Amino acid sequence: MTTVSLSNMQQRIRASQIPPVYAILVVVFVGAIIIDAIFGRGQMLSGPILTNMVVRSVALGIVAVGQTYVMIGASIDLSVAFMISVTAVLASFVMQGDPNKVLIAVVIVFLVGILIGLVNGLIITKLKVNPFIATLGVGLLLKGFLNASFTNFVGAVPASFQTLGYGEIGPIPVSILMLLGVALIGGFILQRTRYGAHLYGVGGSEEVARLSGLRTDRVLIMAHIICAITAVISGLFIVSRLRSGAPWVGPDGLYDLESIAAVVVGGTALSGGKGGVAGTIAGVLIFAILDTMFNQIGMDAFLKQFLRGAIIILAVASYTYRYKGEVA
Amino acid sequence: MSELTTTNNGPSTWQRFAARARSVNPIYVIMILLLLGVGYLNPRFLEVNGFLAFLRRAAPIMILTAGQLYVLVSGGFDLSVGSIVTLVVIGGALMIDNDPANTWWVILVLLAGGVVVGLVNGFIVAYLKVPSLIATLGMLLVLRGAGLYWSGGAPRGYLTDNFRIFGRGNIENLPLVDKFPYAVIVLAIVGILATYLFHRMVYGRQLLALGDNPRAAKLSGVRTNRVRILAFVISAVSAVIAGILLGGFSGVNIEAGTGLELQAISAAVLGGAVLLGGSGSVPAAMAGALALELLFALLNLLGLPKPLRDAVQGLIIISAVAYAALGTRRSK
Amino acid sequence: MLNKKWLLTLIAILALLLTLVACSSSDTSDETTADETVAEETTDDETMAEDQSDDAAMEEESSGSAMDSEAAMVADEFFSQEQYDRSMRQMTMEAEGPADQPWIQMLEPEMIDTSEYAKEGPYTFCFSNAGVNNPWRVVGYTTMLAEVDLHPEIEEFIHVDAEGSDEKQISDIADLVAGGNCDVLIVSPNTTAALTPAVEQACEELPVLVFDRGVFTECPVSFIQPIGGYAFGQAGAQYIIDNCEGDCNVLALRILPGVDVLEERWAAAKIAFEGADNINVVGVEFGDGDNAKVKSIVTDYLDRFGHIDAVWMDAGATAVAALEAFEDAGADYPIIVGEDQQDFLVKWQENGLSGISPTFPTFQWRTPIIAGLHVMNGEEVPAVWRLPQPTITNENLDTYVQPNMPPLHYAMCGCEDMPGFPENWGGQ
Amino acid sequence: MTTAEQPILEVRGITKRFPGVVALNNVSAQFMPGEVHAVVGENGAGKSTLMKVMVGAYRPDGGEIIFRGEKVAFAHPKEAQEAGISIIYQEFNLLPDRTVAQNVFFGREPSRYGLVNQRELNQKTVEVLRELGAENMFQPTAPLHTLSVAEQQIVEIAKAIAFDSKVLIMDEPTAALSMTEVQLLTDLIDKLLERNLAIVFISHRFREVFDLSQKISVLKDGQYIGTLKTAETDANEVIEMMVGRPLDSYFPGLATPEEIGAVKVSVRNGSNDFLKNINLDLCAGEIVGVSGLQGSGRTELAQALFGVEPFHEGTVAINGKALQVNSPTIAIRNKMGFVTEDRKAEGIFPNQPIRDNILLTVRTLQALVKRISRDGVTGQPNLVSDLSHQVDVRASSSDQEVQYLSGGNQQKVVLAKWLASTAEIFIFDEPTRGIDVEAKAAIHEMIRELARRGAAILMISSELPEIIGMSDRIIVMWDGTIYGELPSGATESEIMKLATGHSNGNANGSNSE
Repeated sequence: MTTVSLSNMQQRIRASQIPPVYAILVVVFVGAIIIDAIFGRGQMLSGPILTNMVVRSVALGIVAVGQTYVMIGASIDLSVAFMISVTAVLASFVMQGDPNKVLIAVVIVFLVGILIGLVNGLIITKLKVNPFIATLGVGLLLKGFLNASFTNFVGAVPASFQTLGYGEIGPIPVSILMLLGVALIGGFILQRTRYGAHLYGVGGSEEVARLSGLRTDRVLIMAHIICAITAVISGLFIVSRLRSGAPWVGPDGLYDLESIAAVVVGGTALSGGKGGVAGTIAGVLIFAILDTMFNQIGMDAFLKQFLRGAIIILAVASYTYRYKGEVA
Repeated sequence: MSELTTTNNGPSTWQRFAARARSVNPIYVIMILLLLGVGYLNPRFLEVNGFLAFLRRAAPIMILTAGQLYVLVSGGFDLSVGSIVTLVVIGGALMIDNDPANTWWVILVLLAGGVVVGLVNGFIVAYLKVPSLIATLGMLLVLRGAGLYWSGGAPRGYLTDNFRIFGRGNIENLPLVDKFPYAVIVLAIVGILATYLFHRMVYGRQLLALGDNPRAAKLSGVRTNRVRILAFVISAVSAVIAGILLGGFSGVNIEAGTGLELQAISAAVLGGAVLLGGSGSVPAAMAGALALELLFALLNLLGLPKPLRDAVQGLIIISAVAYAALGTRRSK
Repeated sequence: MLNKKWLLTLIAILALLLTLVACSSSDTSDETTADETVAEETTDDETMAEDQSDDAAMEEESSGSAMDSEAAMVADEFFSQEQYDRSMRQMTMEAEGPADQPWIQMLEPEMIDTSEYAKEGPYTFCFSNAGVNNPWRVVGYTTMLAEVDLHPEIEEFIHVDAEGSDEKQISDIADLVAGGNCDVLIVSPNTTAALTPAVEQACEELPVLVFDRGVFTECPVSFIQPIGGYAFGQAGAQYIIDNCEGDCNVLALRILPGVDVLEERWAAAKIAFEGADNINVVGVEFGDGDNAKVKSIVTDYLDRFGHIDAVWMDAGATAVAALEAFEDAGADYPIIVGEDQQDFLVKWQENGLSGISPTFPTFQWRTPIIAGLHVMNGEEVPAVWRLPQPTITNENLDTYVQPNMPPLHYAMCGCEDMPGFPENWGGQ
Repeated sequence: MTTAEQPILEVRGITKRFPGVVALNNVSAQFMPGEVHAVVGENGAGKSTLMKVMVGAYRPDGGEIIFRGEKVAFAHPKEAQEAGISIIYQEFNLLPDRTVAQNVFFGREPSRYGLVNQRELNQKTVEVLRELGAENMFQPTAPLHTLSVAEQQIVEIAKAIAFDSKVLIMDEPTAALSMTEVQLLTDLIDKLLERNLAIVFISHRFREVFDLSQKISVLKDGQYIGTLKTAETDANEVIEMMVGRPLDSYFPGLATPEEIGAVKVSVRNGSNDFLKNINLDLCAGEIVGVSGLQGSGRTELAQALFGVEPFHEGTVAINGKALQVNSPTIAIRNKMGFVTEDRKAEGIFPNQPIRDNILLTVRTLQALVKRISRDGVTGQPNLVSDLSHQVDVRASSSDQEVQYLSGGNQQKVVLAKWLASTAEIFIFDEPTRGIDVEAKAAIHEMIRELARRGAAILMISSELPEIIGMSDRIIVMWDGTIYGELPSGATESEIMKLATGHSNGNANGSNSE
């Protein structure tokens, strides 16, 4: 009996599923504080800087939660950057600074986002197009659509809407609460709902899921819709920060590749079936810590880029290097 | 091909012709149709000189696509090629340091650098087991950062004329054509070498096997790491060559390679390459790249604005892959 | 299987329709903007053109559509008649201050009191930079660092690079403000509209100086900018109009939309071109500042129209690539508008081109540091520190050609006498 | 079991056509509760198609399915499952990164408003496992990949019966199991029969068919041939029905003493992470059978010899020459060949034509920049067609991609690949797994023919009749060691005693006749 309960305990720890990326997160955080203390101004632990560090990761964090869904489903979404742009532009275009139009604008951008997610999902599941190509193509379509329709910042969001980006509830910025909310809901759906279980299954093995009676196409399409929804939320956050939307806000933020990098650094495999939101948030925070530290020590932007690339490779390699099979 | 059948009546000539016609990669048809379309709007494209000038412009992306194909067939992606192109242009200018005498060793150094980058990419994928999408994405950032850091953000030094001749110059006063771009000669050499290595040499077959079933390839004696790393090296070297041509064509520029990686992947896919490996053709991939360039030229001649070109590109690559995917399912 | 095929076709058609709809709707919106912002002679020109022969009509039509294309459109928020008039006026004025130090010259200054910010040294200057992602910004930033070195009372200079991302720059500014170390915040905004709220927030905490691109707020202590885009655009366009003989095919090359400085340049050029009857703008294209793209665009236009007589550019970085397209096509050099980059100046000089270089001088990167010190000393600064904007012409070209400097060095850096020149700028 | 009962599931006149083929032609059968009903037939006879029609994965073109007295037409396996018909497929259908409980209830998690009730999920899983007598073997929260193959098979069955199934269809459930594990399955099936389930069972292994079933139905070329009571028939009769003619003998003869030549491979004290102290000689002309349970180190032995997971200690000599076989490449250069267990994952290149599949190994011996010869190698320009004839690949052309071939033909292509490399030492790991009777015999004949020509052969098999029928010598592995060696003619019980780690006495779980 004792052995059973012991192993039970071990399994509980394993089941509590603290992703290994948190070890990296702690190392990076401690390392950043030390480096900042030596080379920078030693301010990394001050409240406003820490708060700002999280605010920095809100836009990426939200869309990365959605990217986690598609990647658990063994898919990928390269169109999120342009979805963010579409949302930002459309929202400010519809609102035109009028507080009464906020609701209709939000409804419209969510509908558009869901439509784009649906199209992504349909192309991948029904037309059997590789998700990389499918979402790359949809991204190009959106880019064309955006640039053909809007070449500038268009419209504006009303000041009230900017609460989303700049407001605070007590000492905590609204944006952080929003990220927290998206992450919690995202994690909850994955871990606690049937849909989450099904998505892990579809990503782990589409064949198994199909034979278990799942409508795998629907599960995957749903994942793409969820991803699109997070891109829309992210876009709304960005437009509230920028006051107005322009076609380049998404691609300029590199939200497509960075969200994928954050998800993978967070421990979700490109091949799908495992991982989770908790890991992704850690991945996003790692980037934010590095960004803040680089800023604090006045690191050259080019060197920053160099190190960011190297860190992505090393972080992922730290999970993968023991693997014995072939990887492409 | 009847040695295996027990009942062999020998297909008629017509059947053979039909079978062969069906087996022709549709990208060639698309390419020719696009060429005719472009030629109709601007007959200069159908003249030898006009076409050669167009080929010169398309040469870098075609070479890049040929290299990318190797990695795609192995089952991976190489997203770092755009950064390599940029680094070649910036680094070339820095090292040449305005002295034409430096050009030759600089070109050798650049090619060697390409080999190194390819080796590193390949090593990260083959030994550290990092999926190539992530490994080369990381490398993209590393190289872009390195190039800009090296140059301090702005290229220093010119690309000398003897460096630029490959991308820009012509052999003058030839019979038939009054000028023949060096870039087209480079393109032809690279194209033939890449095609020969892939389709006529042992390496190509091992690469296809590796992309098709890596585990089986290993157990059949394919030295998978070596074959995989070589694919990344070929891709990186092709990017260096493309960079030399592009730098020659357009001069020093820090934006030289931006976005080329996705264009090369799209082009290879248009040419029938299957993502995640096991199938592809070098000439078809290069035709895909040319078709894409022709498409842009066509849209431009039609006076369509640039944004629409993005949209059309997106639409076409989705349709091409969907067509191929649905086609193979039907034949099963 | 038939089903799937239909689905494919359906989606393809849908997507195509979507893009077409998007395109046509934007066309209509263009027309309204064009009507509002641009003088009305255009419409007359077009109606006249339609009466002409088929071929000519074709050309005129394409020219008309070029001026109506998205790339030619100027958004309302980027055009201000008042600013336009101001620029035109200032171009002909003499600036106040020493002529050999244009970075401390000013035009029509309205001085304001800054004694509330006065403070004992040493100082910490903070700089939120949109990016050092192009050679112009690299030269500027190098010049700024040299200026900082000239002033020992600036003990620390904190530079944060937003790498071309609005969202990142907003966070960067918040970081700098939160850090509480900065005595002065200098901002070079990535985009005008997006950075406005962040700058507004910073203004509440410390003196802010904005330069290069603007913001939609007057809260900064001083906004430092050369005369501006209108002057730049107009100077180039006017040169083409004045020097073009007969009917003139002009190709306009822009970098990217949405940056006020660049929008203003085009707006002024558009007005100038539309007011001239010898100018036929055959195309307005975005080249993304990419040489290969620009070269391809120019080559395509040479193919399409046979001859291009002048090239107007909103920024000179790709001027050499545009000229090479003419060389490679065996065409005569056009009248060319460039900028003060060495590769262009050298080419201009070597080939004896007919050209002009309006500048957006990089010496403006010195001014914020100087202004910041004024503020720290409680001295008056202009609310808008309008810097002069010299133009390089065929006459004064030789003084700006510096063979020892790298090809993408900007001649108008005002840095020749600074310590570390020319090595720190990449020269020899 | 009584025959007076009504059948719980019945198919009447089922016809299913695929483009160009009639997969099932007017097939009828009845399945009784409390009975194990084996369905046998050669590959392509229509067994799997019939199963898929029964659960709604395929829609029949004719005929009807009667379940519990009512006509049914399931649109999807899930509907069949909800109605009470579960199916276990040949390959494991489990998710390695999910827990046991998540796997057992995958697709039908106990939930309310879409939220999974975790406690109920685990509780129900324990209940299902208890019914199978497996509640103490592993926890419901254990990640699946931590379980052994046999335990995973239990999860698979638990998954199938977690619903209140009336009919359980098993497509080759024993293919991946070794003998004791088969015994475990037998016990499980007894438990299921107590619940009055009807079990439909497809297998190529006659041993299990005869051990487990009460009835045997035979399909041939999509036609229903007949149903026999297991107790009243024997293997010969069934085989005759399956192939339409009597097969004299399963196996070619053994080697004569003079056919056995010099030692080709010699391992002394070989050890690695999985294997301990391996001593083994392989001689030219002999077939050495390797028996042992799943996890006993059989496959690891093959992988060590072939350099996939090389020996860390000890010596290996090939043809008397000592060398380190650290990679498949070295093995191949020393004329070894390895026909792996999992053809799909380790043997074929599905998207490549037959010719390139066959020529790949010989090409790995060449320089990467050597020019290829399309249908052969330098000096043997027609190698592909020669070998295709030799192993009798049935295909329209050597251009055909291997994915479109049948399993037996794919295996022949794999064999041809190793013949092309002129290997002299062959390792076969489950060479006839999932291959029908006729192709099996052909492959057995080919293996023997290789031996006659002087090759040394190591043949791993879970099927004792195959081991006994083919081997000139039998080694039995247990716990990573060679636990014993038996001469040809050993009995199954002798092998089992060694395989279970008992050199004498009653082996726990052994299965004597």
